[in-house]
Amino acid sequence: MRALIDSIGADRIRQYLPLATLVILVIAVGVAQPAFLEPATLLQLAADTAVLFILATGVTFVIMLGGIDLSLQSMASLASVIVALTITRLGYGAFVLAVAVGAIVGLLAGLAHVRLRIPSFIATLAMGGVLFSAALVISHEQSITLGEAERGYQTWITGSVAGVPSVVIVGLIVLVVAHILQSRTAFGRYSAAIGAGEPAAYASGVKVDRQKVIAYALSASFAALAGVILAGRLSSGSPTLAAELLLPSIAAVVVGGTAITGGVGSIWRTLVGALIISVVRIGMTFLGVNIFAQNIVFGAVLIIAVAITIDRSKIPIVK
Amino acid sequence: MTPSADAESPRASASPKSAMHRFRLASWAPVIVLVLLCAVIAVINPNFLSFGNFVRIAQAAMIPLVLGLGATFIILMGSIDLSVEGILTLSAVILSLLVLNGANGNDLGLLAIPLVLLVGAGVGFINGAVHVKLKVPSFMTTLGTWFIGVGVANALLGGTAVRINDKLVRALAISRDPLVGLPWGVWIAIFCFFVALVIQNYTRLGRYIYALGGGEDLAGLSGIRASRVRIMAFTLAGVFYAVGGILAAAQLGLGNSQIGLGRLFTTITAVVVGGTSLAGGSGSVQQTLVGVLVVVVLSNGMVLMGIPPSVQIGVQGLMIIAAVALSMDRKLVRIVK
Amino acid sequence: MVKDINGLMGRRVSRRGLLKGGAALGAAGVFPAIITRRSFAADTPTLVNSIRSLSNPYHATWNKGGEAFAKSVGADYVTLVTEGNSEKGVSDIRAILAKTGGNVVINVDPNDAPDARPIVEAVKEAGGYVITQWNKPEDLHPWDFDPNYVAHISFSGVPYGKAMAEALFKAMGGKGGIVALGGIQSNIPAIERKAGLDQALAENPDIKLLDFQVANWSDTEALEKTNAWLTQFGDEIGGIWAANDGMGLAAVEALRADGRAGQVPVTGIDGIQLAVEAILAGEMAGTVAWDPYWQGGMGLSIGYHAATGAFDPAKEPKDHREFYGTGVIITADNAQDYYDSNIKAEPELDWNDIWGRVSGQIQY
Amino acid sequence: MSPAAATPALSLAGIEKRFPGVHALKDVSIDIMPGEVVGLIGENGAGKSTLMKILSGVYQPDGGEIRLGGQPTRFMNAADANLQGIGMVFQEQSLLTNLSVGENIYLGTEAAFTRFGMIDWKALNAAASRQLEKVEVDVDPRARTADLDFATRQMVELAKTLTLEDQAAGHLVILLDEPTSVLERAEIEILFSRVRALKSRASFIFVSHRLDEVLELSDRIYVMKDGAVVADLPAADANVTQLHQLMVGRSLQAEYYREGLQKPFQDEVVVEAEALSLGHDYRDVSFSLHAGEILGIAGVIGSGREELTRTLAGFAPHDRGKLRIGGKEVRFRTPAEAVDNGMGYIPRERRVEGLVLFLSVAANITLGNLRSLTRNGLIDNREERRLATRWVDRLNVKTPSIDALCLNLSGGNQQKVVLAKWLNAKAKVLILDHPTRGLDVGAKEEVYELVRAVTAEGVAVVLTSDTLEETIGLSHTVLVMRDGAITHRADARPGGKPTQVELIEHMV
Repeated sequence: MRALIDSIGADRIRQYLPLATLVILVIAVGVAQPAFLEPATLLQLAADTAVLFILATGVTFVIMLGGIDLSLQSMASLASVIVALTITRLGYGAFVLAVAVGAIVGLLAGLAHVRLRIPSFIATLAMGGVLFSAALVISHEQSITLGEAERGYQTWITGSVAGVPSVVIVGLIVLVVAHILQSRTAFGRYSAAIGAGEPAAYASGVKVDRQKVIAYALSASFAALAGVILAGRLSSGSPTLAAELLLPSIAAVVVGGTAITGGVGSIWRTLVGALIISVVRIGMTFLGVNIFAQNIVFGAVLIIAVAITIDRSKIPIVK
Repeated sequence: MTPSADAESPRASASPKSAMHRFRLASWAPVIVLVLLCAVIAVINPNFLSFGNFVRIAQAAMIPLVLGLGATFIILMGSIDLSVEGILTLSAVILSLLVLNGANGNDLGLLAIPLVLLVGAGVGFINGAVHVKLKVPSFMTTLGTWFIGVGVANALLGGTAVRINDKLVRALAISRDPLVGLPWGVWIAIFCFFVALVIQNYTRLGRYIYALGGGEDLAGLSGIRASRVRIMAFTLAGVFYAVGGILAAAQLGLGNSQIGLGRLFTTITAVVVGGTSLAGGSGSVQQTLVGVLVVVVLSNGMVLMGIPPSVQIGVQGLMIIAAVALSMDRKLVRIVK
Repeated sequence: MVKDINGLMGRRVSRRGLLKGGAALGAAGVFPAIITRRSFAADTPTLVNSIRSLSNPYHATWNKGGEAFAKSVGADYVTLVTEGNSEKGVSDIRAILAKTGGNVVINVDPNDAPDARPIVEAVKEAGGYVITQWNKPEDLHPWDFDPNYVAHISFSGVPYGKAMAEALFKAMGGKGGIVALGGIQSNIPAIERKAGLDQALAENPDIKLLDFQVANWSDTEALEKTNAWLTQFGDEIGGIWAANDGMGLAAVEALRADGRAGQVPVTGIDGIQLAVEAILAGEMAGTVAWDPYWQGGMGLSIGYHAATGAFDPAKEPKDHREFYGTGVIITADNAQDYYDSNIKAEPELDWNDIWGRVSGQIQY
Repeated sequence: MSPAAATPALSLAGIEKRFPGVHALKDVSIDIMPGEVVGLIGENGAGKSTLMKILSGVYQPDGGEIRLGGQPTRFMNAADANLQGIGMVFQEQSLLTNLSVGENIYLGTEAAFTRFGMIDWKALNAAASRQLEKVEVDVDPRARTADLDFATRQMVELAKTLTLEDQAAGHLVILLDEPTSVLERAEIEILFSRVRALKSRASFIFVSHRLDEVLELSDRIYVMKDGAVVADLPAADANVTQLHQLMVGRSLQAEYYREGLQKPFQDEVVVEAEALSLGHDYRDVSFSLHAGEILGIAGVIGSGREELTRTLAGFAPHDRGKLRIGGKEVRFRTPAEAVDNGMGYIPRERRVEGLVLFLSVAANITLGNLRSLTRNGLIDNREERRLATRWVDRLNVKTPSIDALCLNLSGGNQQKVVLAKWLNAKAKVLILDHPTRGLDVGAKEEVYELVRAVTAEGVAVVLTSDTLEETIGLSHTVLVMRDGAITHRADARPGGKPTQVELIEHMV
């Protein structure tokens, strides 16, 4: 019994390990390069993390119930193309359209996964290929630059409010919405239950398939939103706009301490994870880490960060 | 869907006498998919069935096969290995720097090969040791070593590509055996396949890998040291990836740090298309061979069938969904993740 | 201590030394010098090259040119890589702007055209100087961001893609079938080079394009596509046109495995060392050298001259603000010369001859 | 057999074990003679499992001595204990279902069949066949374990343990840890006869909650309570009441199932089955279940009762006939549909299907009907905590807090959480699938009381149980099934309970 109470006490501390890791990293970089700690730099860092965070948030929903979504960067790129192609005609509607396409795509991927019983790893990898092809075809294989007029629709992404970049505010809104979804709604609870023990959730009357499909739809919608924001930040759409964002997004989720096997995790952990990734990357630039060593340092830091942040008490077997 | 506990199945189909083996009809489904695929492509472009194309498919399949063999062992344990590209790249680069090459004065010849295999084993060992000792999920451990492997390869090269001038190493990809007419590299891959088959079927390591995939806690009760098995499996996989690196370097005739690009997802896709379960415990290297052939034939066939480049990757995605959906034995799988 | 580390890293230029160290697996000795802290003197601007990655010879040479120029003026030099990730590229540049307080000259090969706008805007805001190369949106012009956006340099893919096609056709004897390998479909150079190929094909009706496939600038994909073609078309293939050298060299390897290397001409573009060597060996028919050494050094030099007041960008004509550089067409005829003067020896460039290779204003 | 006559095969003398804050074993001394079956009983927490773990080398004792054949020894780890002749047959099956029978039998000890690093499968399978002969099971060693039924698996497990004969120097001592908990009566008979036959080869320590079985199989019985041995008595002299008294320290209720407390059920029909059928599993099953009624279903393996239970819980939809809940015709394709219709399933695989072990007690309790806790799309956390606390109090769940993971609760308390989940979901029908499996006597009684209490409130119950006594004792009505059909319907109201013999007649 006492051991039990001890473990709960330790649990409290363990919860804050990801945050502590982040703070230590920020301070470490700041000590070496004080410019890093200036508010403007930190705000910029936050702004630059927004897209990564939104992508990671989407995939958190899927990882929570034990799946994975490998289609997110193709979805984000496709969303940017959709925005670029339709913004002249639809105005703000283009953003809605892109996110709606995301929801439908996620729905289809989720259905392929649960109905055909294809592992999510393969279903979403394949879906990513389909989306990439779709983006290539509709964009006629080029990147589409947005003109002055179209950029007017994107001040909610590119502007700033009282010195705070708008994209940071968008990121915070996503944080609040996703956090509520994950921690306060039946959907979030069911996801955790499915991730931690699918048979028991199923036997308890949880509509497992439906929850999964919702999670994939959410993931793709968030990816589409990230693509919309990317289109705003880069004022264009391109089938490769979100290239190389897939693995950092998943890494952000795991570095935050969410279990890749599902059941344990939260959106704020993902936020911390995304920030850790950003701080390491940008911190290396600040510290002037040799360019040839950057990948090596990054890989090592990923492993060390996960070793610190992961909550092993809730994971039966580490695989 | 019935994610019922295992408890139900034995009651329903209790027939102790029926000598059911691990290889059941369902595992033949990928073979049927492969045959169908070949038939369709051959109808559209009869060149597909030429001996020349057979050789080219074998050539295209040799590296994915070797990589898939290594990955199969990891996936059988229920883990995942993302360091395929990292180890392959590092091995290819080190090989190119050790044999006669255009950048330095080394000329170790075939002696370089055992050294490179050792490097693969070393990185694989690090994967396993970090994963087991620090209890970091294999997904993250190997993601980290992926970055590190490519990073070290890049640092060794300083951004260049190094041409391999060693005749013997190049011969792996270029020269062919006098009998069948297959490049030696293909024979190496076939040899690796049989080595993997023996490890899988006739060694304790092979057995324990299945046991860990079937239930790590239960395997522990039988006195199996899970951590040792895991470390050995990752080391073994590292050796296979190193072989892949040697073949890749021989094929392209150079070592550069982009040589591994895009190979990871092909490898895992091939393993899964073959029918090995990502949850661990079921599957085999034979199935991986079939999976590799499905993936290779598919991409070869798309060019032969004249599918426009921009939709190829999408068609490939849909075909893979179809292949996996067809070959999935839904009754055997309780939970799909 | 810091000086020592800098010294150690500074010697990185001697790549061959490093390769030897690497070959002996003694690279571990190099890694302790992971962090290179520099003083960032207040007056001289920091010079920054932002490129895709250091894992390809093209950009590695680019980086060497940058280092050489930085050394010639005694400025601090930083390399940033995007690793193909646009977000990372842009945020790294923002980080360096924050770190240096804007006293910086950035010579950037944007990962994709769209990245240029946020980069230029960020540099303008911070008061630094930026030169873009290859990729930028058509409606983004240096003169709209005076004086910070100094210039945009590109190489028109169309004439060079066409020139390579013509070199290929010539090597084939003017008729036959060819296959072509393209780069990432949405990349402007890929599109332009393909357009050049198409023009050449239109002018040479005896040449038939058997198939065009996208190999995404990847060696491996190019090898696989070429293999499939060898099945599909067999002897019909009289030549292979590739949108860059890496893919071209992979095609050569596919031919070699088929026993046909040297018999089927192959062209590439970029002018990397291995391609030039392949031309010397008779396995490739041509390539175009952009001279990345010049791109990496001269881009910085133009920016440096603007930043230090040697000229006022706002007063320069438009063909100095948005111009095509000059590529060198290399075929069997001049390959040896090029090899001797540019590859065997470190090229000698006059970094002050900033407009020396302007070959006209960019036309959209 | 006289315990004093020979040297004990295994003896424990004055074993002590302490954990932080707990004195788990106090001066425990136990002797096992060669060829003897020793029963070991005690409530959960009495120290049985700690003792077993010391015997199998998982824990090291803090004091005392272990003697094997009279020689002091230590078990460094499980493998070491194995080598010295201590084998273990586990309660939760320890065979890997994805491996073959032969592979399982020699898992971890393939070295004996390995030449130059290669396993000789022919030799291994031949040896496995010999092991299987020892336990008289006719199974191909190449058969996949997943294809075997539980009883056969248990025999395979025994065969696996007997391989120690070839490796261990001395006499074998086999620990049987709740080996019968997943077996049917007929299977248990087979197991017991095998154990008796094997007495010439080994001694056994038999741990079980089922006192009648312990009495049946053991030669001698040790009773543990609060970490100490409180009694050591020959089985022939003992009876269930006496053992129970020794275990819990108070007398067993005169009537184990407290028939007197059973209340008559109401007139309202809640579930009505009409010629319900599912493939070859069961056919033409008809019954009516009333509010407050407990309907026991008895039958052997293959009788179809398990499948019928799964149909009611939503796992295996029926293909013919009619099922009506509260007058409305239904066909459950998923458990979710069953739950929506007021069914609540308490599965036998408590840790797999009953609870999400890695979620908190509170989250598990509310998992069945989060919808009612949701206001404007958000879970009302305060209400959730209030409800969870109420159920924890009402069902007397022993947990440090409602935020503790279910993983850390004892079996009985876990079962209470499962019950709380369905009570909270206001289930009208509870399907109890072996509800007391693996629970000790005290926990069982608590479960019985709870079941009585909910039926008194009008909840209807369908019960399939491990033992006939439990079925008879709890039920108002008992259905007997054989070969997929109902063969007998017995009224089991208090005062008029059928006898076991009467039911068995219709079962076989």
